[in-house]
Amino acid sequence: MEGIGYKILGALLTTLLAFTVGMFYAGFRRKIIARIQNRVGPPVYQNFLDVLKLLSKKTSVNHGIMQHLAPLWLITMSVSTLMFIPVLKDGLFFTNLNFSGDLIFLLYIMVFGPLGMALGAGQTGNPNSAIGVSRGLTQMVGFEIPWIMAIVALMIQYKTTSVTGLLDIQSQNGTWMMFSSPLAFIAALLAMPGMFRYAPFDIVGAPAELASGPISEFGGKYLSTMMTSGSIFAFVKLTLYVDLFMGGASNLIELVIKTFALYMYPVLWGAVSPRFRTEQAVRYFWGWPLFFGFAALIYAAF
Amino acid sequence: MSENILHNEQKLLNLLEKKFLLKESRIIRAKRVEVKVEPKEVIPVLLYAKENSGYIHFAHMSCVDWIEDGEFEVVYILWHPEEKINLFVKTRVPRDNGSLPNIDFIWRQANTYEREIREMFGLRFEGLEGRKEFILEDWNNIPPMRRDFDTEAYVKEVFFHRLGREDAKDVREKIQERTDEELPDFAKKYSRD
Amino acid sequence: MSSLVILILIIAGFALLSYFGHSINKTAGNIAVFAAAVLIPLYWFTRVDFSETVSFTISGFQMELGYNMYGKLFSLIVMILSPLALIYALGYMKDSKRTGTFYFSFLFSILGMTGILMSRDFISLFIFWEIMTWSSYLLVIFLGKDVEKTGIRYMVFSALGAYAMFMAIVIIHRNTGSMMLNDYFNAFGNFSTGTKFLTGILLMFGFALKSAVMPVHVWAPGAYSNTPMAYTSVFSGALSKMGVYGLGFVVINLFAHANLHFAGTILAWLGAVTAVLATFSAIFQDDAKKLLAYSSIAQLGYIVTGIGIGTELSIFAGLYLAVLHAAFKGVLFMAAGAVERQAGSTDMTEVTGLIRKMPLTFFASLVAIIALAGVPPLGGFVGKWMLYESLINNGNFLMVIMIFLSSTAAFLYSYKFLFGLFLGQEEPEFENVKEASPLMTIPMLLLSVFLMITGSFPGIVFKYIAEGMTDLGFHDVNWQMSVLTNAWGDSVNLQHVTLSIGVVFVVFLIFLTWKGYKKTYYVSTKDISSSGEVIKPEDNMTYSTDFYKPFERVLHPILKRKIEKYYDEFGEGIGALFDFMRRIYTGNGQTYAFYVIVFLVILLVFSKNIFGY
Amino acid sequence: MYNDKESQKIVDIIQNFARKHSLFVLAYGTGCGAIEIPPTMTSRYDAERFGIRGAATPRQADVLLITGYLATKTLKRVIRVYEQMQDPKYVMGFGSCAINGGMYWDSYNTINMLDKYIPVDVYINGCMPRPEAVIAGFVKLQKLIQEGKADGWDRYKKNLDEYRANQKKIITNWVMPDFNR
Repeated sequence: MEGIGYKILGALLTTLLAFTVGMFYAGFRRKIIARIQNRVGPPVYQNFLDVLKLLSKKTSVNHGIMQHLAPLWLITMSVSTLMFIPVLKDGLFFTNLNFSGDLIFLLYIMVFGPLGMALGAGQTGNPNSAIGVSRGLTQMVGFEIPWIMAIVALMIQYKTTSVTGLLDIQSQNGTWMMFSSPLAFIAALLAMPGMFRYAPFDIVGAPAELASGPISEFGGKYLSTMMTSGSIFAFVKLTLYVDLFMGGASNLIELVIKTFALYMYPVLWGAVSPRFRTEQAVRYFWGWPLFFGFAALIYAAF
Repeated sequence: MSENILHNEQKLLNLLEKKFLLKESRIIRAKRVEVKVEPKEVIPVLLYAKENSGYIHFAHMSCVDWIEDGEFEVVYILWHPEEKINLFVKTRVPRDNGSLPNIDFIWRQANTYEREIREMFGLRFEGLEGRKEFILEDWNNIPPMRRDFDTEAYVKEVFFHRLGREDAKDVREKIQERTDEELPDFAKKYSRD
Repeated sequence: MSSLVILILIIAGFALLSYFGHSINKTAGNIAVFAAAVLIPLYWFTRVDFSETVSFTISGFQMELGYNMYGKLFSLIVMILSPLALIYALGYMKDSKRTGTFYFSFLFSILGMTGILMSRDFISLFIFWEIMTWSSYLLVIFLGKDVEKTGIRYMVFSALGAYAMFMAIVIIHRNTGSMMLNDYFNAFGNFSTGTKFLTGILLMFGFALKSAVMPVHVWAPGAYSNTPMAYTSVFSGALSKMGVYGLGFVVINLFAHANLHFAGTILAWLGAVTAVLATFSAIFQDDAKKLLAYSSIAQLGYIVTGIGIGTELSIFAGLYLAVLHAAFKGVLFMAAGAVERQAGSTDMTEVTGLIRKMPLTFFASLVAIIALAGVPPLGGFVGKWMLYESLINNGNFLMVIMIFLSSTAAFLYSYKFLFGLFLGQEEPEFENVKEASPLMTIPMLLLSVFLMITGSFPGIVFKYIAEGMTDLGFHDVNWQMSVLTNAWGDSVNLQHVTLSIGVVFVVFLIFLTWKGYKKTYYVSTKDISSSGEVIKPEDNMTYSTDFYKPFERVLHPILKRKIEKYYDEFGEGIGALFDFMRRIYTGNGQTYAFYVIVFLVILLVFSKNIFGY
Repeated sequence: MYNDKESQKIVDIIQNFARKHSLFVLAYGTGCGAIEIPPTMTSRYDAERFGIRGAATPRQADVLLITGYLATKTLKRVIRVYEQMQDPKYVMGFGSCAINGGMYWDSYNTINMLDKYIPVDVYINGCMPRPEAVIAGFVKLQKLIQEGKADGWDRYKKNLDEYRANQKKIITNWVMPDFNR
């Protein structure tokens, strides 16, 4: 029974960690973009205040059960995905359930949230939401392909499909996969900004065109749950990349350094970019990223 | 002003005078020509100006309420892009039950002006299409741009007024009342005294 | 008498009973149908002896009926889906005319499928195959819509398939002197290379046609969407699986045993291409029925890919997907039918916002769509996972990418289906739409419960698949109740998945619902933030026309033209190619049968001259 | 409860602190004041350092900025937007036009006193107020929120009948959805 207690405590701690780190990263992002634009910018803890404020809103409005459930699907996806990702290589608390999932499973569970979100956005009846969903799903088809190619290349090269297995291989070989299979890393890296939906790939929620798209009817506690989920999910994605390509992390400081370094890439790209149109974004993903994906597959297979 | 400069203007006037029965016509100044016509002559004059004289640009259309004469004066302003001349075609219709022909088949943008005039003055245009409600929403008073519409009374009746504005005097008078107050230093250089 | 013969007689009896019942009185007919829906599976589950074989000889041809475990697996699909569809049909066909013919054909197609799955020889297989084809043809033209195009096309393609099969059968008979399936499989290794290919490819053509694989799928979208929806769930769910059944034993028994893997690989590639192209077509459909029809083709593509690859895990995945596809596509076609019946249309640009009017239908479709999309924790994920892992283990990386592309793009049409019919603004036009009758919703809900259970306990299906695979030569297939394992030993524990998702879901559900419970307001879908503009009830703000325009623009430079057009023209081309056949085929069954017999005679007489045996 | 600081509970203090430092602004761009918002938000004046950021839709917003004169036709939309916002919500009126009609005081279609139609928490005077003044207004609003005095949303609900009467005086054809919180 003690094992289960530890597991639950570990799961809670992991969630809390992901939330905190994700929130601070989002705060840093705002700060960095502000500095790039020669502004002071909000304090780094600003996103905590935003979430708290939204949570303390006295009313919230929904258009039906699917909208009520949409943030729930999102956060369920984020937290469950977190449960199946090894946050630290050999921590007691942070292993969670990662022994019972693998990469394909992670790919699919990551879609669970956006699909629910899309259903909720659809129920609001706001045309902007539906347009945003249509764009978002189209963009997803774009970036998933190179990203999946990179992952399949890793799986074929190292003959394992589990994240833990890939981590073990990296610690056995003593090298990171970004060096041992660089082509896959490049493909995955090029696909990454699409996953984060920062500029130039912020076509889903484009505030100036779509009035923030799918989330345009969500406010109060719904929006705060979504922001929470978003920050957890950012951490999840970064951790997954670190686990796959950068050899994981054996303590929290290493994890924070690696994820932050990785996080800077979409953030800095986004800070100086305008917005793509949807078809431009997909064409981008089906250009060089796809080429590197193919190259990685061929490199892995032969 | 030599005759030479007004050559184009004079040529236009001559043409129009020859072809149409104008009530009045004059050259206001260089680049400004004014003709006054009967309502039924409006379409021929405008068509002639557009097709034959090169006044292809429909610049504006406006309406003046001559309540003393019991008439509306509608002004069509045309523009000749090469000769750079404005042609003012003016016509007068009775305020009550007057109507003008619709000219949006000549220039499509005239439709917008006509709908605005219809709404703001209550002047009828024969055969004008489009929704009755254009700029105003749910307006059930007399058309607001007519001079018999008492704006101030309407405003006083419908809207609230913040105290301090009740006299509605010119701001300068208010300032005048305060001349004995000490002005701050930075304001002194803008002072009229 | 043997239980197998009794089963067939029972089904035939019920078919006649419901036909005559309906010609007397609708109620009597409905009772007969309901009895059929209850008694046939009851008899099958309790009384049928699966080890029994019946053999008899008709004019020199030996025929044999008997179940093997592989056939039993597919019978399970038929015996579970068809009764539910029958019960659904009671609600769906309540106000229509000629119901007698409908139920007669329906039950006869069940008879055909049951017969196919218990045939141990080619003659009875062929007979039952034709019974199935005819009865389904009658249902395709039942509504009288678009008979010229879809009906004739279905007939022509079915006839082609039948010819191909028949030719194969004749050649096999020439070579082995026996009509038994097993004799053929055993003798296959000794055939000459030409015969191997000829028989194999002809059989594969016949079966692939029913499972709508890429070059010969043209009949499917029209036929699926023109049939009454009550039958389409069976048509797409079970009847197309007969093709998969055939492909399964052809590919595995022949090619795997005779080391002709590349033929299977070609089949797998065809499946993958089918999946991608059909998915792209499905995305741009505006009619929900057409969308589902294309989606069926795509899903059958996955199944064919799995079977074509021919490894243990991939066949397992293919068969599992076949079972699951029957369930979720059954639900979806039923839901589309329910919407069609209640709201009058399935055009997704017209129908919007039925979620509050038809919550049960929505729930069932939601579950089915999640299963279709392969998102955990529902059953569809299991099949997708096994398929991917088998492809990756096998090193077929290009095929993995194609399948991935197809199933990622499948999210687009999955969402479009739900959004188009159930979400969006609620219109006064559909104010009075009511939930479908319990006769229609209960089958849907039962199937969706099945889908939910398979998400955490897929073992209940694995059991039958593992049994069935022993007949295909895979002994000791490993399966566990809720753990998936691939060839490299990586695994997914589904109970952990379901548990963690469930716990997180419930925790946050409580948090979100309880937090400020009294302050959460419901507002109508007309109350949206639209720059302060007040939306009138009759204004429809739903964005449903050209829903995936961005995606269309993306694909434009790749395909240079609209995909529907491409498909249409492809279909037109095929149609024109067989235009002369329309003159030969009058479109009724008798001439068709006559031609088949003539063809049979010609083949038997001249086969030596033609093939040189 | 919100009358004086002493009676605030600890929860309220925390909530008000968060609300004060996180103002999502919906700029309803009427009149000339809309052009003052971009410089306020961007590099020169950088309102984001106070936690002020733009929101695209009323559902997410806290503060409604009325940036200039309001025509009667626009007022209808503003009321709609205001009612779509989620409590607690604040309104800031910009410039003399929002305060007393400004230079449009005697126009037949421009309202003169915004606070008769929706509750205004902070007015910023000027014609137009410069970004410094706007920021000063935000700071004032933050102070009011901290003290729990920015209770316009509460007043609106309590005096809904009065506000409705004023609104219906102008908007003769009243076809808005109900506001029943």
